[in-house]
Amino acid sequence: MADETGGAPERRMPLFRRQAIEGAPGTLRLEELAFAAKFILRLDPQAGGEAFGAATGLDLPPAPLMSVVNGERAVLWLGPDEFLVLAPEGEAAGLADAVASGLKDVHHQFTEVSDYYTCIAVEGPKARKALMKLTTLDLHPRAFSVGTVAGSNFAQAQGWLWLEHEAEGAARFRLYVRWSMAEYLWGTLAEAGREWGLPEQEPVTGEPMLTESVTSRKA
Amino acid sequence: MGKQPYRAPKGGLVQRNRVIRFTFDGRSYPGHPGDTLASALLAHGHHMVARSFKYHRPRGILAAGSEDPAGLVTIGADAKRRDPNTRVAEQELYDGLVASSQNCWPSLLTDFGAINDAFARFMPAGFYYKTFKGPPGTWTGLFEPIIRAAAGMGRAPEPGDPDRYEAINRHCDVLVVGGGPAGLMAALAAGRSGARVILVEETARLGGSALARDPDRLAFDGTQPAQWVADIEKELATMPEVTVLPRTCAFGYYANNFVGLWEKVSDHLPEDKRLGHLPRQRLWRVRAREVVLATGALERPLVFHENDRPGVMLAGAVRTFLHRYGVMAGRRPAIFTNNDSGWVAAFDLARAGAEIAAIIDVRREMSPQHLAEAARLGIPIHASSTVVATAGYRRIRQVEVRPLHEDGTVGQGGSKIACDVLAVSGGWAPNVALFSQSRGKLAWDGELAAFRPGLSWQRERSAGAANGTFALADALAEGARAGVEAAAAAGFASGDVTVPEVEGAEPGQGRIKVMAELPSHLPAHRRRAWIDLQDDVTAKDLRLAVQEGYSAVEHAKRYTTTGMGTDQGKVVNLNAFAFLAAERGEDPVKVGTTTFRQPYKPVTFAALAGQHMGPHFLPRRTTPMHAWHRRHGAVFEPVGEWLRPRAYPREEEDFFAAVQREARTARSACGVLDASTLGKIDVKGPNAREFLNRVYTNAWMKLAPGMCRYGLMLGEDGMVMDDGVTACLADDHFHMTTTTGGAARVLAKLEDYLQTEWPELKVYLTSVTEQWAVASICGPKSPELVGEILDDFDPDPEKFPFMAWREATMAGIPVRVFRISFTGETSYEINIPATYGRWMWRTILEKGQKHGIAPYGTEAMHLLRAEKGFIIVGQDTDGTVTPHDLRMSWIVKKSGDFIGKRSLFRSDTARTDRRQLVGILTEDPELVLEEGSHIVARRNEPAPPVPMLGHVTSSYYSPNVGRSIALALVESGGTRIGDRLFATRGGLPTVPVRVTETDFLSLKENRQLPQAPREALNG
Amino acid sequence: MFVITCPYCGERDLSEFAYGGEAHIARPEWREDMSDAEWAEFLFMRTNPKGILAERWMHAAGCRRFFNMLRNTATDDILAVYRIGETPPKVEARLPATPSGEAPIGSGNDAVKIIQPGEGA
Amino acid sequence: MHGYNVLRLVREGLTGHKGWQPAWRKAEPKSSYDAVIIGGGGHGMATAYYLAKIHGMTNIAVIEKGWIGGGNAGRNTTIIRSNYLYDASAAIYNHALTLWKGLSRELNYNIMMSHRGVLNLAHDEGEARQLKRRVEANRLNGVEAEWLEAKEVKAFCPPISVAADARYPVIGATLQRDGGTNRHDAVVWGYARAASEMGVDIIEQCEVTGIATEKGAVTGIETTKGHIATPKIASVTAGHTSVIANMVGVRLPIESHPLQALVSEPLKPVMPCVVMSNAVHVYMSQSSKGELVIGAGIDPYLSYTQRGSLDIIEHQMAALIELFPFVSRLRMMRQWGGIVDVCPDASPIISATEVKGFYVNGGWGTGGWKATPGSGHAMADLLANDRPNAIAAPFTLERFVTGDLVAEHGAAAVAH
Ligand SMILES: Cc1cc2nc3c(=O)[nH]c(=O)nc-3n(C[C@H](O)[C@H](O)[C@H](O)COP(=O)(O)OP(=O)(O)OC[C@H]3O[C@@H](n4cnc5c(N)ncnc54)[C@H](O)[C@@H]3O)c2cc1C
Ligand SMILES: NC(=O)c1ccc[n+]([C@@H]2O[C@H](COP(=O)([O-])OP(=O)(O)OC[C@H]3O[C@@H](n4cnc5c(N)ncnc54)[C@H](O)[C@@H]3O)[C@@H](O)[C@H]2O)c1
Ligand SMILES: Cc1cc2nc3c(=O)[nH]c(=O)nc-3n(C[C@H](O)[C@H](O)[C@H](O)COP(=O)(O)O)c2cc1C
Ligand SMILES: [Zn+2]
Repeated sequence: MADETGGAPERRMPLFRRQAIEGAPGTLRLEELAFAAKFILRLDPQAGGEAFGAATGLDLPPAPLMSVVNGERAVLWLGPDEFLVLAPEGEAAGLADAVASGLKDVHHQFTEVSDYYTCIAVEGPKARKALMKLTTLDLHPRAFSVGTVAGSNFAQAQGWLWLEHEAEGAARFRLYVRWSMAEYLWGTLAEAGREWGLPEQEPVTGEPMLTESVTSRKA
Repeated sequence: MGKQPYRAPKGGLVQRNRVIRFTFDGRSYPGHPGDTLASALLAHGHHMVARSFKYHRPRGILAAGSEDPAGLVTIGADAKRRDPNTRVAEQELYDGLVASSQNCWPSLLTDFGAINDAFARFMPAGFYYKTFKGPPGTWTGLFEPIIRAAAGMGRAPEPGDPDRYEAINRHCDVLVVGGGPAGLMAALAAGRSGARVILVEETARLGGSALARDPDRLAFDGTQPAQWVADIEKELATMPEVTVLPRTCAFGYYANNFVGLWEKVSDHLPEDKRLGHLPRQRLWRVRAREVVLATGALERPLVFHENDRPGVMLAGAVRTFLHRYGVMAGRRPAIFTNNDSGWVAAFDLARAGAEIAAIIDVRREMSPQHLAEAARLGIPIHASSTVVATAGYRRIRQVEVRPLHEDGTVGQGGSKIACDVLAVSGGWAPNVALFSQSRGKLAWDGELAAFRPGLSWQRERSAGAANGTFALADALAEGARAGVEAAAAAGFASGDVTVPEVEGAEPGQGRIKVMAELPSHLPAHRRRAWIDLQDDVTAKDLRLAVQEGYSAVEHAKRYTTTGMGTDQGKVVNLNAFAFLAAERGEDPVKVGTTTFRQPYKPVTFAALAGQHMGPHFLPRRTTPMHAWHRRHGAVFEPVGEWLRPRAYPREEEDFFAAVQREARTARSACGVLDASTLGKIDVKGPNAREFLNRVYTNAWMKLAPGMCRYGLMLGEDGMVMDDGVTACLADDHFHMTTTTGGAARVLAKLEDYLQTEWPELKVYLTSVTEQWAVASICGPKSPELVGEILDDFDPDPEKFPFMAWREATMAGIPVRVFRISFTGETSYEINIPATYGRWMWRTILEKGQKHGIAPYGTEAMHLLRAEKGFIIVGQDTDGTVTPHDLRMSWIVKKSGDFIGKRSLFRSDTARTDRRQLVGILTEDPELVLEEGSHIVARRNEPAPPVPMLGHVTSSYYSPNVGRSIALALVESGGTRIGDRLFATRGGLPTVPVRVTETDFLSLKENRQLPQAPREALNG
Repeated sequence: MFVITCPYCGERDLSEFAYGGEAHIARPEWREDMSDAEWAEFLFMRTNPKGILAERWMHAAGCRRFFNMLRNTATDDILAVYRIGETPPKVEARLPATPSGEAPIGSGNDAVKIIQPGEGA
Repeated sequence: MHGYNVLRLVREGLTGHKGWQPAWRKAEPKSSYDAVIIGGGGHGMATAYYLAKIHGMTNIAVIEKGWIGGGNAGRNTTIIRSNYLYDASAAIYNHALTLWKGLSRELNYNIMMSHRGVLNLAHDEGEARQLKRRVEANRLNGVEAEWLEAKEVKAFCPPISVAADARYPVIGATLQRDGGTNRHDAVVWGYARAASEMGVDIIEQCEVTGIATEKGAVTGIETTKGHIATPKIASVTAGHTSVIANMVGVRLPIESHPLQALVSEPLKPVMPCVVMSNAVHVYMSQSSKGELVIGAGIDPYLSYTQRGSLDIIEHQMAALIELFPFVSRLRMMRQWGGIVDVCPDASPIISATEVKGFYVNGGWGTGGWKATPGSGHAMADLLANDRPNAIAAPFTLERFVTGDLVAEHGAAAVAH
């Protein structure tokens, strides 16, 4: 029995301590986009793309490195049989049920990763340049246009980068990264933005460690 | 010291109207913005700035750029910002710059190390190989410290570098290296095509050699060089796809057109002006479709007796100092040359007001125009002559010139000519370092007597002087063409560029007469003709190398150390190769070159590390409960990329006491562990069971939904690689767990098998490690607690048996609860979506308070599992341990294949006398063995080698068993249960131990354990 | 650092990939009578050619697919990429002229340093 | 042998150094030899030297495709130690260490054997456990080794950072005091000089292009300088071991990887010893000339190009700065690569093969320099007597079939 004194469940994203930060006007902004429904879909698009569409109303991206947006839902290509399905918070259960029943007869896997990943929005005219300090992807507009998705390393963290939107030279990227790497990546991105005036971020560091080996002191 | 006695009355690109100050060896001097430290020192007549490596000879400034081998100083007032071995010719002057000489004691002028020079004849190349060979230990104990103290150059800085660094990635269509005339044209041409272009120039401004020309005697389409450059720069600035990077050196040309650039962002700024938001230096990691190398040419010195004095400078450098920096290297220069370029330097100097002491040319025939001009300027000419000696200590003051005969001997007579600088030119050589780094093959050009780019390997082309095209008009045209072609090759139709008309072009170096070492009246062994000025390698040393058989170019380099200094022989190597060729009587192509390696010039370590330092060095992966752990005094340990709490010592409690308390609480009341870091993989598909069957050693066909099973995973070599519990979620759906450190490896391996070995299996894998925050609650009070925190949940261990799992909710939040245990205690692992992890953890601790709950860390976890005899992969195994060795044969199925199965049948792996995992109890229950202790058969260790039976893998004081316990891998361990063996203790007397089974808790229950006295528990 | 063309994602930097070793070494099916030597051949023995090597890579930071690649280990030229299960394409390579492919004036890469007489420029 | 000593140096100094002779004869191949050693690196030279000196076989040749010492011998970071885990390894590496100690004198060539001590750092408990196990095994095997706590590490090597909040704090280290470094080129030249003096032909710029066999036994080699008959061939070719073995169809468990190293600009003494760290993947020492000599792990892919990728160096620099903060402003002066022959168990192969008369010494991977004298000693014995001696026996090819590996991954460390 849940105890009255326990307090209501609170949900926290990995970067909940971090406020959105901004550099000089018209340069760069970072923000954690909290709480969205996220799923990894493993599916052979040939075999199950239609069924998936019927169940969710979502098309699979027609080609590698592409995304499909449908209202507030989106599907991002991660691999030939792997997709990231995004939806607003609260739609997770419904989506899961729809997929489970709609793809009953198709070999697939639909795994909730809403909490596995968080999303850092990297936006502004300097977004491409800031990200280029972290990744070897070619983010030039000629090579990375709106809608493109790519998995890569961002500094030492693997992540998925999606160029969601761009207007008047200001790009809005979403960078999906696993929970445990979020603080590291936030700090690295903020450091990359120092050039444009992003405030210095107190790094998560300094965990006390034992500096002697335990095994010898046990004896 | 207000005056700058050697500042030319006019000219130069320095801001003459602004004076900034710097100090050298404690004395303050004025200079101007736009100066390098070299030009500022020369403006004061300071030639001697350094000491050489071996003989501590006075060293001046030979070249005007980063190729200078000689003028090295230490920069920085603050020991934390000290930059040793900085080239004065490369360092830009800033207000407040502090420079000091190095490799000398007590001072630059009075250097005790110079005694070496007196003994130089006993210290030829490789002398140290022939002596200092006392009995073992004498090198380390006696000679080495002396040699080492004498060697080296500058002193390293103190830790605490206050500067920031960063790395940037860039892709471009055309990378142009070198901002001289050729590079500028290439960048312009490529830029106009709309291609993405990066133009890098190592020095502070674009223009290259055009800035080393008399601006009144050179014009591009009628404009002066600096203006022409500025115009181009302006146009480039209007092109959105063009990036111009001054102060940026292309230092490394790697595979697939990956080029490393090193930008000095703020090294030229006064320390208080270094902008906090910008890094000190940047590494640009450029991936270029096409590269244009327009790195110019480098002038080489001449090799003659006593050619190493301060004041002996390259003629081109003298010109650069004059026109670019407005500094007269000397008032009475002598010129010594083997080609025409020395002459034009003389003319420039003469026109600027110097009194030319002489032009000494080794050639017989010279350009009539030059002769006429010399006559007009009243310059004395010594044709077919050579310098045979020089004089001067801090600075050259005289050269001795003798006639040079056709047969290569020198005549008698000759003259001593007073001078205050000797400008030498041995001819120009294309700067092919980057080309060669790219794997391009060099071609020998007999006319230039130098190598030039031959066969390209990568998508690159050379242009201008770098390509051996020395005539300015040709260099411009070639640069433009290279830009157009490179853009076209990258898919961009050319913009059109018209090559400017050049007025005042120079004829170039003319016919060059190369002599590896200039003749002298002195016998060879008395001559001291320097080849490598930094490392003190003379022609004599190279000759000795050949004489002793170290004649291969690579042997000669290593034997004499020629070209191994900080300049990597940029301007001196060619002389070394030519000398070897002459000595060996072979063609230069046969002799070859040493390898051009990265970097083109030394690059700071920190720039290479970029921003990956300090807090950004490596990720610290943390769980949703991390902040709680920190607030509650956890001590952490790195586990792979993760940081995990090791224990939570309370005030007045040391680490060991904390671990004992935590472990005791976990068995007597209730403990909770943050197990979120365990790897978790969602496995789904019709063939999921078959897949598990193949990847684990045990059978999975019958595991029912709602139940879990432990599995061991092997490598194909049969050795234990990972373990973990897998839960059956549905008939075709499993939740697999792996070790924290093994998660990534296991997933990659499983994908490998699915994608490449067993594509027929319909199974999908998705990592869910961080989807779930996991609290592992154990202890007698755990059922009660779990019942309280979960909604309508019956935790009764009877009804919710061991190795089952259930879905449940916690305050309405769906969770998965696993009845699995790594401690042997009643346990519940609650998995909750990670965003609730923090809340769950706090709730558990809050609600657990009345049950006496304590969080426990990894150390107590290790201890608890050891009490039960459970293994930790990586601690009790080391990549050489099979399941049978762990005496876990029960987990190896008999039928069917699985990863690693065949290896278990190899003759060695199938042995029954392998090391096997057993329990070890010291006869003294208070004594805790060290992990890593060895097990031996006899009490007394014989002389080494001592036969070893095994080693202790895990060892603890167990508060719950009430004594020390240990696990060990022991030869034939399984057959030794009950035996008495001995454990070593690092040289202390061995201690007797008993071999036991591994489950110490059961042993205790069955009263098979000697107990420790009570008070030990409080220790 | 190579640029590797992932058959799914296109050109990417080497740092995104994990190396998978020599390709086309099929795991033998379990057989009671398989000899230790036969198993050792699968486990350990490698051709390790100086020349064209068929090797496996995984696009670890990207699509996580394994694929095969032909590379000339004497030069690091990447010659082809192809998917798992496909047969290696025919390729041309700048192969070493002798087993080591290295000119006598040096070792290692020295062979590529200078155009020797008789060698076309 | 023309002695090398101070007196002679002085005498030659006074007379213009005209008396020095070539250190080794530039031999041209004879038509046949009793044995041929392929590979003029450290191990090949040592093999030749001990064959001549101990086994009296002087009608032998070392065939080197380039210049002697131009392979890994000329590009390694010269870390010498013998603190390996298993008895078999301890035996060979310690044997080598013993030989190193007297080698300058024995060869009459100063190889600058500097016993400055080697620290292997532990950054977490797992590493500490492994290292302590190794120290104890070393002690029992008569190998000099000790465990230092972090404070003692700092005292022994003051420039190191032992900050408690480092990403990978130093929690201790093993120290082998008689480990250290030496002058790699001098070793090759010293062996060459001594071997040549005893009649061994050292044939440079001669590449072995084929191996002739008859009825499963070798009869000679094909080279760029012609055919040479011989009944015994030792391949001691490090990175090229597979290339040679492929000539006779001998399959080996070896893969050739790039391994890089780099040096800083020369500095006055700052590093008192050798420091190696597995977890952060870097190691450093300072040479007699003053450069910091720095290495890291192998590039992950196979390659014979003797060059690697920049990102290895970037990671290595970040790690180095973490460990030695004072180096951040120093500069990399030169980087290079070698080709290392890696075995699955990180232990070497010293073995006869199924082809009679064809012997292999290889698979030393990233750490064979330290074994050079021991390896040559054992290899010479194998060649002379056609059976492995006690030291070589555990390192035959047989172990890959039986599974009796000498798994030294832990002890082989980052790169050695
Ligand atoms: C960067 C780097 C750092 C290292 N650091 C260390 C260290 O600190 N400590 C340590 O113990 N070990 C270290 N090693 C490993 C060590 O260098 C090698 O294990 C060891 O030197 C190999 O033996 P060798 O000297 O005989 O090899 P090599 O010197 O490579 O000798 C092999 C010779 O065979 C020749 N050859 C090849 N093919 C043919 C042919 N067909 N015909 C004729 N000749 C041929 C080659 O030209 C070469 O000269 C390092 C290696 C590298 C690359
Ligand atoms: N007197 C002679 O015989 C002689 C000889 C050689 C060159 N030249 C002159 O050289 C000119 C040719 O112009 P050019 O453009 O080919 O050469 P340049 O020397 O004018 O320009 C080369 C530029 O490349 C830069 N550079 C070199 N290496 C670099 C690197 N790694 N990274 C970044 N920048 C680097 C240099 O700082 C320099 O500015 C002509 O004017 C010609 O007269 C004359
Ligand atoms: C221990 C050691 C120290 C070295 N020190 C220097 C040095 O001081 N200067 C230098 O230029 N190269 C130095 N090198 C590198 C060599 O110049 C060379 O790069 C290396 O032997 C590989 O040869 P390669 O570059 O010709 O392929 C050193 C190499 C080693 C192994
Ligand atoms: Zn991909």
